[in-house]
Amino acid sequence: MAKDIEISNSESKFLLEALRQNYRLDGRLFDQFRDVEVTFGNEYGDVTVKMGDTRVHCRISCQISQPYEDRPFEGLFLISTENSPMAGPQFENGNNTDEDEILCARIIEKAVRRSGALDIEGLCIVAGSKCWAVRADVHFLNCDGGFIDASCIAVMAGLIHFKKPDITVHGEQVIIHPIEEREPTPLGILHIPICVTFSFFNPKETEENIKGESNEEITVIDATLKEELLRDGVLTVTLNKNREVVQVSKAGGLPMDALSLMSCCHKAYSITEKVTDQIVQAVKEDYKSRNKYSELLSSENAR
Amino acid sequence: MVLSVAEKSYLYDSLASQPLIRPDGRLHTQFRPIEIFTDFLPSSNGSSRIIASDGSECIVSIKSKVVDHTVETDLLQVDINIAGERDDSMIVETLTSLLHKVLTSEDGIDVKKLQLTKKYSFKIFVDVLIISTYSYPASLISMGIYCALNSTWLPKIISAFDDLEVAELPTFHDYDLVKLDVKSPLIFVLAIVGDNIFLDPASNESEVANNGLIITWSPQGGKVISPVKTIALNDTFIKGFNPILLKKGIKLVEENASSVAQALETL
Amino acid sequence: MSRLEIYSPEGLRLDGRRWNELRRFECSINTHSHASDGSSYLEQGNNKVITLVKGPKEPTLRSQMDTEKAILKISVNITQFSKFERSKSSHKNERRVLEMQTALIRTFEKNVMLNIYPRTLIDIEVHVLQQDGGIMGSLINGITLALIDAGIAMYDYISGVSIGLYDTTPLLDVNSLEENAMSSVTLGVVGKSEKLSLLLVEDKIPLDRLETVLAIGIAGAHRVRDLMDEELRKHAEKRVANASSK
Amino acid sequence: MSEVISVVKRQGGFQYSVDESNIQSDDDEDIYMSDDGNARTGKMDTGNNDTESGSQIVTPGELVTDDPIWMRGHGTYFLDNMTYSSVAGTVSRVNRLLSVIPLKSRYSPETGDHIVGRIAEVGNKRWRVDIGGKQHAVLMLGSVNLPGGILRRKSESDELQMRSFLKEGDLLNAEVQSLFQDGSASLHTRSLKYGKLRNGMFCQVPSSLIVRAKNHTHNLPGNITVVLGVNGYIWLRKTSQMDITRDAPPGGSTGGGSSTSSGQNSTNGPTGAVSLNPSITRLEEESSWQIYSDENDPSITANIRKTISRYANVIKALAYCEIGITQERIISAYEVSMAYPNVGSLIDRETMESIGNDVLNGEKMRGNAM
Amino acid sequence: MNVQDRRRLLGPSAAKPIVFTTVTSETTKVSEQEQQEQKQNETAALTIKSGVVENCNGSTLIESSKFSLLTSVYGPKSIRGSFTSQGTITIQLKNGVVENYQTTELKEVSSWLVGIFNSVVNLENYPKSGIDIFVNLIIDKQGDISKLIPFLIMGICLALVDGGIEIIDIVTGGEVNGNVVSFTRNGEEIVGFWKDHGEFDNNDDDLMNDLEKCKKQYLEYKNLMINYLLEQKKQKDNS
Repeated sequence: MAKDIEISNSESKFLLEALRQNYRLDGRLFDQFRDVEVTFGNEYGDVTVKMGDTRVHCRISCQISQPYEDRPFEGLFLISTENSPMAGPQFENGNNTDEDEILCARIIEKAVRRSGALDIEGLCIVAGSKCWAVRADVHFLNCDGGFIDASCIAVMAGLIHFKKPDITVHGEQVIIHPIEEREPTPLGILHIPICVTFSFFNPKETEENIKGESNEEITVIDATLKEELLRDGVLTVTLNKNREVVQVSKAGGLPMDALSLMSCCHKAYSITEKVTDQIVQAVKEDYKSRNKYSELLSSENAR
Repeated sequence: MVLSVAEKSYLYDSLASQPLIRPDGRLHTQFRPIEIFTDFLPSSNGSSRIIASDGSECIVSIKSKVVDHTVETDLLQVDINIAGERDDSMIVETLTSLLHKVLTSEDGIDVKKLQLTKKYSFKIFVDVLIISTYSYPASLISMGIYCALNSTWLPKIISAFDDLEVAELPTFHDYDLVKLDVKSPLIFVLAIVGDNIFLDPASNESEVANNGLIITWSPQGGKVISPVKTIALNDTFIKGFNPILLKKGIKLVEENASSVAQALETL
Repeated sequence: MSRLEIYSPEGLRLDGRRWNELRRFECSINTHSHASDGSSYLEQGNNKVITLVKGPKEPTLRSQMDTEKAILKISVNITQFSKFERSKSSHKNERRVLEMQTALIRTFEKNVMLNIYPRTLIDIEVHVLQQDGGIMGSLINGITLALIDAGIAMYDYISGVSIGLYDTTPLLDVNSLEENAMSSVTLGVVGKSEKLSLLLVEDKIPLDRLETVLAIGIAGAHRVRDLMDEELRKHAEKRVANASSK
Repeated sequence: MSEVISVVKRQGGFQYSVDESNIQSDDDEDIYMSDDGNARTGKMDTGNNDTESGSQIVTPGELVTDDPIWMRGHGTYFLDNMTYSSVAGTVSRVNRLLSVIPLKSRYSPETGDHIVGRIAEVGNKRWRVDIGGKQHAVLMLGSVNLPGGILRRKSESDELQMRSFLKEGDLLNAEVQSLFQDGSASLHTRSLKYGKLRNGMFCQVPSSLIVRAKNHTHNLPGNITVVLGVNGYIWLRKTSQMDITRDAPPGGSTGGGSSTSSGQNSTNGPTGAVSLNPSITRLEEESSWQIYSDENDPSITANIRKTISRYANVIKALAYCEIGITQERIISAYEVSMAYPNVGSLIDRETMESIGNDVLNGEKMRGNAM
Repeated sequence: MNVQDRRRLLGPSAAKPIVFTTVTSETTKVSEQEQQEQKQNETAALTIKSGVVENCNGSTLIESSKFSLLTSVYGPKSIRGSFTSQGTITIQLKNGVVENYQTTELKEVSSWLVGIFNSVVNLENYPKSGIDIFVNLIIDKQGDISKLIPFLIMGICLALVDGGIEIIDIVTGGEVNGNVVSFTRNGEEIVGFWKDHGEFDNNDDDLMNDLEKCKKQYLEYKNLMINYLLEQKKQKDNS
């Protein structure tokens, strides 16, 4: 991902040799996903996701807008992924044409937006003239690899957590009720896609990779920044709990045996299940903590 | 192309001598040979590919769309794409502007032939893709467009001509097509070296030209039409020229243009 | 809108193919010998692609120089007239196109022996004259052919093909009607191996069906490789005969 | 057909366009002498080294052999005992060296090559020269003769006025002195037959059509001299006094053909450079600023210019027909072309093809003169 | 390693010429030319002023009742990249408040103008340098670029003079019936010809007549420019 930060020869040799002997620098197993920590801010749809040293922040917001002419019954949904030098010295401000950044943005786009994770028809207010425009702004706060996976979790957690203000429609007139006045409504989430990224390393010569039968390429899940810098290939699989492949992206890189790629997909599924449950749980708990006084209130009233 | 000083002076002396000697021995009226084939893009209404002997190559696609000509007056649109050049580069925009003027010139394409009904017309989209070019490509492009339009077939209308009262779009025959019968103007590029003026300068000839002329010729009525303008073929040798050469150049085109058009017709 | 029958009960597709049949595949190399070091023209169904390889050559910019290996640059030009409906934009700098270029560069970076051409630039231009589905595969095939024509050393062929999944039936080498109607998978396969250099899935597909789709895709890609190989050999024989007669 | 323009309908659309009628099948005939017995002379003579393997065509990724005895050369890679091809081309086996020669590729320089190049960049104490290869070649300030005689020392002022010797765009002929690790070439012009080119015109053909020979400068009928750069860059010029000196005794090419080539080998240096043995006075004269002049000989007549154009066109015709280019063939094509009084008519495809055929037929009629 | 520092101070890359809304005061009214056989009073009340923009090397403002053109010249200044044996001219035309022309057309005109000035400016004296010219079409009531071109040339030419850039001759042009002709050497040589529309009569004499008329205009404008320059010189000498 980074062009400017380079890894010293001896360090890269060490890391690759360690991989050959089945060790990772942070002691994880090859197929171990880092622990995901999801925390919510004060407002709905304000999420910070932590995976190791990687931190991604996502903020969901909405406003009323006009739908596209050719799609009058659909609301708008936009994901913006923004890199800033805050995440690491390798990122430039305002330069979004870097190869990796484009791939990253496109994968999240395909995983969440194109796959219809958000019910955009439910965002329609008045067909053809008014609809909700939902925006997910992803900010990378600290980079230690796995941006795609973390961003996807952040966006999905944000969407699930987010609530938009309630509205009343009178013909063409729309009244927006501030969330202090009326209980806001959650967005319609149709499925929860989870991205899992695999990194490939070639421990041998290229000739072995192309012509050999051994399939000794090393596969590592959820690489850290250093591993990302040294990897020969990458695969991002997006799945949901319904055993649906939402998106797969192996845009070149080290050629890999089809069966190994299949086994990656299956590994990704078990991680998907786990992470999905974790997100849903985290949202539930956050709602609960927000409502802890309302329970008190209601119990008083009951008396 | 960067040439050495000695090369340039050799070329200049040859081209400025009386009579002129061109580096490939051509006459002053002689074009380099070209190869053309047409009608190879089934999803376009017309297409052509033209290859010059120096490897310059240009592909033209003609597409059409039914528009309300009372609203949209510009029935011809040209877009030029040169491999390796940005869309807003000088050469692309200059050529686009020139080609648009050539195609929409009063004596250029007969726009009446695009009319379907009292209300609707075909709008023609001319897309030019230049794969490679070594000398100023205007001439090659105009020949490409000429051949592409010559191979253009449009859907046959079956609804009535008078539709001012009718609210519907014109309807077309399911598979019958009609050949588009328009002839687009041809552009001629001429180079001036000393007191000589000649057609179709190659890249090395362009490098030493004192000036250049772009002359448009319409097959309709077979005459020179506007735009006509000077063109700087290089930025080192360029200088003023005797006004008589302008007249000479126009005459040269008047005398030779019809045989170029004929040659393109024989395909 | 009348629903087209993508796959008839008799097992025929819209264009009359069976599920495991490729589209018409025609290619030729050395089509633009003046303008490039290697070139190809490919027709895969109604996809028509011109590829030009320029280089290995001296880079024009210092930033395009690597002392260890050649720099590979690929630019994809999807012409405005390439689809049935003419598109309004010229597609340059569109994210989708940039993504394609990146994926292609990363595919060929691992296959071309860049290390034997240090300090040079290999500049590839692809022009899509017409597209009718599965364009990524056609781009891969076109580039493979043009690179071979340029005499640039590479480990093996890479052949590309797209496979759709209609209900439970995989359909090999989808055209645009099929591509729009169902999910599809694009593969870039190395030589006659089962190794995938490129694997792209952009729409939902059941996890448990993926393996069959890959299997039929790999078989299709091998067939594409053979077709390319056939053409190359034909061309090579012609040239060798031509040369030795003189 | 129109006098003004020749328009041809492209046959076969996008197909590779070599007219099959050119192919005159006689596989055994090979007019090239591979004087060094090495595969590096390019594709033209692969059949020469090993008739058995000469026509074996391989494509990338294909197994060439599983015999570990072979040393792996260019165009191959290996895993364990298996040797695979990395290009599409013909297999060449020379002694123990196995390599695959691609059907076409850019010019790759070799020590001793006589090339024609164009200055691309003036750098620090060196020029970078475009020689049509994968990389620019380097010409060091120390590898050229400077005005003021061979024994002159280079000074700092020379470094500052490099552009007054050779500048961007200038053409020169030179010899490849050595190769760098990465395959790029270092040139030198320290011989009177090398240096800046004047009095003529440049043309270019694929480098595979030029066969490495002992001599690459030939005097042609009509008072013209041609410099056939091994890299496919060609310079045609009016024959100078020096060219005449060089060619007496007449230089033949080693490429065979009918011309006599006797009594020449003795004057050849190890790199193929012809030693001229010029008098000291000549040397001084030639080493003056004159050698970097941009002025052409003022006495180039219209006839000379026409002849140069004719030669340029017949060379292009030979290249169009993919015929290897040698002195004999240029002369024979030139003679054939005399049937067309108008030099400009030689650029038509049909004419080029007919010239190519006539040249080949003429060779056949004369029989194998070698 | 090459240790020489070849960088120069180039000024902000995005520097733009200042646009004046009105320049009413202190304009030097150069000539109220005798309006003898002038059908249209085009040259009438043509005002020229040089040195109007401070932060460029040369500038002119040319105004009449129909248009107002501001030309500024930056350079010669060092260019980046490889060596060039002569200077490189770029010209950019900009629409004023009313966007009369398409950008493609403006680019076509500018590349045509570059051709003219390549033949007029003594470029050999400016190796590895760039001369950047910006023309702002502040006001243009005609909407026909052909009618404007002679004054574009005039403006650029005077701005180059103002910037102290060497030119081999005063260049300007005339426009008759859509034929725009730019001359040098007292009308003996054409350096630019432009005709976008209008009839192109087969009758040669018409073209030659128009050329003659353009030449007349050219000579007139040229005199105007020379007079202005002399006047300016005089003023400078006085102060």
